[in-house]
Amino acid sequence: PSIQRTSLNNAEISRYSRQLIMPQIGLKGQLKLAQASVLIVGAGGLGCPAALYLAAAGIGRIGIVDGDEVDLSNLHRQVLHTESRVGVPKSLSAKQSLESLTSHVQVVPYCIYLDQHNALPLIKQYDILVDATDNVATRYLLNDAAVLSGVPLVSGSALRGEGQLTIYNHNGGPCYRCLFPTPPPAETVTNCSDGGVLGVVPGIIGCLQAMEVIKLIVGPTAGETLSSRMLLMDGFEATFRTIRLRPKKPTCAVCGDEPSVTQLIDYAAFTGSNACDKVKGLSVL
Amino acid sequence: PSIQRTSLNNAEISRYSRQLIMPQIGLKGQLKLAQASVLIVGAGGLGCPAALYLAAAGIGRIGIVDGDEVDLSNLHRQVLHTESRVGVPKSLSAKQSLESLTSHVQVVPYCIYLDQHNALPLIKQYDILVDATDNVATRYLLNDAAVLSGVPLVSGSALRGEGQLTIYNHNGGPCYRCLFPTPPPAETVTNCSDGGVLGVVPGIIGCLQAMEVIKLIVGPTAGETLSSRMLLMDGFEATFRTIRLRPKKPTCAVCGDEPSVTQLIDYAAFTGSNACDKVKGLSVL
Amino acid sequence: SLARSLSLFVETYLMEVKLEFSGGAELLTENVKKHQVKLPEPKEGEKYTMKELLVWVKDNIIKERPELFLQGDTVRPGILVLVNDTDWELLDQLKYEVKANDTIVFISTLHGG
Amino acid sequence: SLARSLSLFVETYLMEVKLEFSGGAELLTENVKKHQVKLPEPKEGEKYTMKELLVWVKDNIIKERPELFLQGDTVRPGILVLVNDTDWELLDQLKYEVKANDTIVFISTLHGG
Ligand SMILES: [Zn+2]
Ligand SMILES: [Zn+2]
Repeated sequence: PSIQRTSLNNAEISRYSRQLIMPQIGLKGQLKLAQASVLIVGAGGLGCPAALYLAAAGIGRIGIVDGDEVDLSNLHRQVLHTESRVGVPKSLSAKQSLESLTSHVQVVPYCIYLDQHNALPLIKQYDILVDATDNVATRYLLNDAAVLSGVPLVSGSALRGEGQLTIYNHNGGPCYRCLFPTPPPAETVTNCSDGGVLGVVPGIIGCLQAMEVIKLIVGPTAGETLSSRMLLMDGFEATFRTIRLRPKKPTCAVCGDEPSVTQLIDYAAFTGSNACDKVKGLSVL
Repeated sequence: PSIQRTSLNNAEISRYSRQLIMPQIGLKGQLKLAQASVLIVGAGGLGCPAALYLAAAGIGRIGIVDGDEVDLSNLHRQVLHTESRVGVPKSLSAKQSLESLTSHVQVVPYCIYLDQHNALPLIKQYDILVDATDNVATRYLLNDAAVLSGVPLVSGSALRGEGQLTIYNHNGGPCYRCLFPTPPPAETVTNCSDGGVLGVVPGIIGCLQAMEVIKLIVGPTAGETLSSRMLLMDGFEATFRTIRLRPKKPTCAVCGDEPSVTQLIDYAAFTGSNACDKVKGLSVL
Repeated sequence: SLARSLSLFVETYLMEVKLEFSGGAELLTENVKKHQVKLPEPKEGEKYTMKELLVWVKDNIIKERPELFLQGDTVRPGILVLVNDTDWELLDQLKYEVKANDTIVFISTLHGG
Repeated sequence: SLARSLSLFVETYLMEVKLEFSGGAELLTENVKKHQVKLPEPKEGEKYTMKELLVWVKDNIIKERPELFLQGDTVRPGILVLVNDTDWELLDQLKYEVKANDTIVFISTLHGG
């Protein structure tokens, strides 16, 4: 664990009483949460609810990475931010909301965009990595960084009315590259600015990411994680489907037996896209 | 609709751009949201996320009913409240958080407990009723009030790692009494104080309640609601199951062809329990 | 005939079903949520319905307080019975004839929030 | 024999399968997510595998830009293929033999958040 603690104090026991009375969590599980550190990349539609519920649950330290600033058009889904904080860096805005909810959690804001130069030193300070980003390049970056750092990657995504969720690089399960060795053609990649997204859809997936993080930290008493499985949600139809995924592939370029990717690369070049998902005008209107 | 409006202004179009570019919502759907009113009963584990995402989505008026005050042990799941607002009525605390997120939504706090005397006049002012409560007595009360008022009831519940969600009294689907004509024996009823609950579990269900409310308001273009279906979630196992429910029963005591319940009754007496779910001591610890 | 062969084929496996308890109903089965069980085969010409199944479950699966599962010949108020993800009210309830590989779920309705 | 009867029985219905497109892949099928289709029956002694199915889907279901569905003889990068809720990599991929009532899903992976 990242944070050395041997017990919970009375204020914590009383505060978290409703969850630590469950056999799946217990005092032991709650202490594990207090000792854990989680890095959430993206303080947007997924990162806001994920950070909110992880802070509420009593995670010891939460890092929040986002180089962007709050915009009014974010507020339909990025619910940690406020109208009065438009223009403020998202990581700082998120920290402010989380700290008013709880003083038991250390929130560390990183007002940067992750790239191949800064990702590894940062990720190595955390136990678990949460992919709450919105573009292909960063998703490959986080995957490779998770594999190279040996941390599990809780990966969520959302578009229009649909969401997807899995855990990569954990417990013999696949990594992102095991599933998708080749990046998709750039023209098939739709972001939330172009395709739209109903705000509550990343809300649901972000909450589910928090749930998976908690299970990873607490361990087997808290049930089965989504490692080697993927959850698919169609919000407009109210249907969910859990699929069984391939295991880790021996031939995988990064997590395989003879990896060719042994350090981070240029992901914008690799994916033919970049990390910026800004609006290109509301051509649909 | 509750609120008469004929168009959205530019600020709204820009703010909600990411969701109104979707064919399922569109400008029409967004305008319907702006004209709608939703009454959320309970500003707790379910009501907080439901209210948050409904406000973010641009619902015209949100009423929040809760007679309780914020307690520190609420904050692991009731994420609209803050440490500095411990002791403040939950409905007021929720209003404060929602208003810092958005100035486009009218939030009406009701610092009361609903009962057979005050429920109907209040509910009649709203288009949709959200059951985000935590006890059997209030669930029967809300059901009967929804049927007598002719509004759909979006009903969520959560305990330990599990959640349930459906829509009652809508589109030929059943009401709560159609499914459960007789209240459960009081000894089989477990509340969150006694059974515990992982905070993010009502978080997920509350978000899904917001999703269903949006679909009810927007209408058929936004897909199938959970009317006549029930979603069951097991968070620890990461499994979801959607089940097909019976239709409205002709013999139902409240929504049937010859109803015996034609006005609200004493629900504490009917269910043998009451609306108060206070802690009875942490005997498990 | 084909119909006869198929019916023989089905009969052999008739009694293997999956039972699940959730929403708190698993507290009656020592917190075990999933049970793969082989039911006793019905006699020639007889049928195995939910009515028989409920009694079998009470006698073989429920570890304590059977009155919190069965009341009279049906489940107690607050328990929903599902057969293959369908409310048993759509399927004749107690008269539903249990088939091979059915998944039968008993959920206790939740009230917390 | 029983086995023969069963195999005949199965063959009659072999080609009825359910196709689903989601995660954006439905944009290639005019936004229709679910398709119940009857595939051409394979000739005596031949098998109908995913390889044949992909070509059939491209020719019969994909309305525009087939190159955003197929590249070479397999799906383009970024599409995940599932057979009955299982990643097709666990099932021989292109060599998987399509069976009656299979549900085959093509999901485009999402990147937004
Ligand atoms: Zn890999
Ligand atoms: Zn009814």
